[in-house]
Amino acid sequence: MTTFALLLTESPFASQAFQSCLRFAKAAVLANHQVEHIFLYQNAVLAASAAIDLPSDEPNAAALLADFCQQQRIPLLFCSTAAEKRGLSLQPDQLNAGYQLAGLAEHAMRLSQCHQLVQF
Amino acid sequence: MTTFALLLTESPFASQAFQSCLRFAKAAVLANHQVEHIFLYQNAVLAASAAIDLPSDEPNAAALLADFCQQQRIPLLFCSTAAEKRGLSLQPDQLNAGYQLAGLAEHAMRLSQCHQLVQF
Amino acid sequence: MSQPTLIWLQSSPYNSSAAREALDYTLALAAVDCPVQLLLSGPAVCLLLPNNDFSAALQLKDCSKLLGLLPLYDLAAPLVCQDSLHQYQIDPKQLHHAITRLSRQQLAERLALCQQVVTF
Amino acid sequence: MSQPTLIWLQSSPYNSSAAREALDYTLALAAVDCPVQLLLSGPAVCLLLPNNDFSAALQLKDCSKLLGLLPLYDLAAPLVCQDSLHQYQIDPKQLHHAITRLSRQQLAERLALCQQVVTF
Amino acid sequence: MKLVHWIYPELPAQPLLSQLAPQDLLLLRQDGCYSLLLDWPQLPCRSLVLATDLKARGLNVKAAWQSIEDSVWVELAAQASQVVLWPK
Amino acid sequence: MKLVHWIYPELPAQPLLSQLAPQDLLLLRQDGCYSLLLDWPQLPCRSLVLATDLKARGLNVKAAWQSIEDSVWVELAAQASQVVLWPK
Repeated sequence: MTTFALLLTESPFASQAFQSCLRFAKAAVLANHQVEHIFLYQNAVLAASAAIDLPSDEPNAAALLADFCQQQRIPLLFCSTAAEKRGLSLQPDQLNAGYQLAGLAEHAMRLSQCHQLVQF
Repeated sequence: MTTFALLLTESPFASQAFQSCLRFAKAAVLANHQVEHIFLYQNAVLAASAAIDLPSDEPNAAALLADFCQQQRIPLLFCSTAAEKRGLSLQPDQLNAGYQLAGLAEHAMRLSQCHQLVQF
Repeated sequence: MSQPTLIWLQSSPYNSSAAREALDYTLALAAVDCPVQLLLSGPAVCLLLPNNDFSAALQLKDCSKLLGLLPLYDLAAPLVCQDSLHQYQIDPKQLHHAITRLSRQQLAERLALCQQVVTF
Repeated sequence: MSQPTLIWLQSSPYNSSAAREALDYTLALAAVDCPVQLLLSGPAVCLLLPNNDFSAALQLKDCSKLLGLLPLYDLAAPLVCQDSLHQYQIDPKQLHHAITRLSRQQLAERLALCQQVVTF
Repeated sequence: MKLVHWIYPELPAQPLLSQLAPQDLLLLRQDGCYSLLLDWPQLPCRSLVLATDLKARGLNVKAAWQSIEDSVWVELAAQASQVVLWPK
Repeated sequence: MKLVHWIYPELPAQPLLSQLAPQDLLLLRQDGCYSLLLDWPQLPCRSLVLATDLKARGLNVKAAWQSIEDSVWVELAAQASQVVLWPK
């Protein structure tokens, strides 16, 4: 069994990064590997906003990833500093369910428990 | 006298686009040209969030641009669709002073009044 | 000012929101009767490839469908860089969308006819 | 797991937030005693240029100052691609920061020593 | 064995190719699949492309390239000495 | 006369150079100033660099390039037949 940390740095909107990460995580869980945590940095932190409003015909990659992580109890963390610089409000009621505020320090400490880091 | 429309598409954070746009707008006003409007699209819309929280040693490019535009009465518009996809809350109290919600349609109609479009 | 605004898309189709938002921008300008012309070059010509299936396989919005809307807005067929088609080995006969192929020399001439140019 | 995490910065210094956030990431890992090694290649080597003045002239956060913090966190000097220095005609003797120059072959060897690699 | 991910619809610059060793794996995914349409030089290592990303783009695998499923992707990442998202 | 902005710290691909006519202007700004350190081919048109962006980076202007102030930048943009932010 391998312990993975997954790192997202691209915006969830109209890039394929979140979808790729979700597929990797699903396949990893299915093969009995562990996804120790998923960390959102740079523009990926935008996924944590509860105010995301997409046209109805557009898949919401941020919500799909959060659903999977809740179901599998995979910590889905986003970087507070990156979020503050991008104007995300960190009030709990303005955050998407399933996304947890974290510092780079938490990511770093978790990273030392993981065999592999995969970036999308 | 030339009538300019200015277009921003990059995030205000840690890129030079907002600073360049501000310098261009200042020089244009000084030379008696008209900046008819400034339009924020793609990641540039993040500038409109009132929740932007930068380290104290970091210049706030979004605020500097808004101050200049208010002083010169230059409409500083941001694209509502691009903002909604990026999770910006469009509640008035969560928007930065000086940034006005607009559709691409308003930008398009204003564009037809302008001689030049300059993108940063 | 009946010279069209040129919307020049050169970015990768699905690694960022550029392609999606360039097409939204094009259609928004067309919707308010701004004369507008789309140009595809570089990796953006891959948007023209037939037989793709993004929605089902990747849970991703299929941007190429927006190309199909251009005629509904009475827009001219997109200009497409011939060299780029050749580079990506795309056979113009197999495309589902009408296009106007241009050599580099012809692209330069068309560019000179547009007063405003927006690049994505 | 004492193999360092390699933070590999190849992006342009000030056209996006990549350089800034790569350095923040590096320092955050170092702050919690994660072994970490910075690598600069491509346009990112321009961060090393002396005599810059971003804060006053451009109202922009000077990322290169973060390089000066590396020794304070007991981090090794950044690895720098020799070919990139040569390409940008940067004279290693004139730099304000200590660096370790590596050939492509040496870079490959260092890369093989790092278990986790994050690219910006 | 390092697993190198390439996600851009263009050929990587020479530095990538010089970093690849015979035991490494190059994997095209996301818009990197479009680069399969370009003229790749001979590679020193095995070259792979992610089947789901390839099919979604209406593309077919080419000679010298092997298409892999997500399950194989995960196993390769688990076995790799390091997984690298190669920068452009 | 078209005013072409180049903001990337690399040389533009051949297609840009083939689009430049003798009456055009190429202007380096933002991180495009770093490309002044690279070996540019001979250009068919006048080549400029924005003084403020250049100086902030601790760089000096090179032979065959002219450094301009913001006020000149604005006048050139006003007079241009079109202003283009050249894509990478």
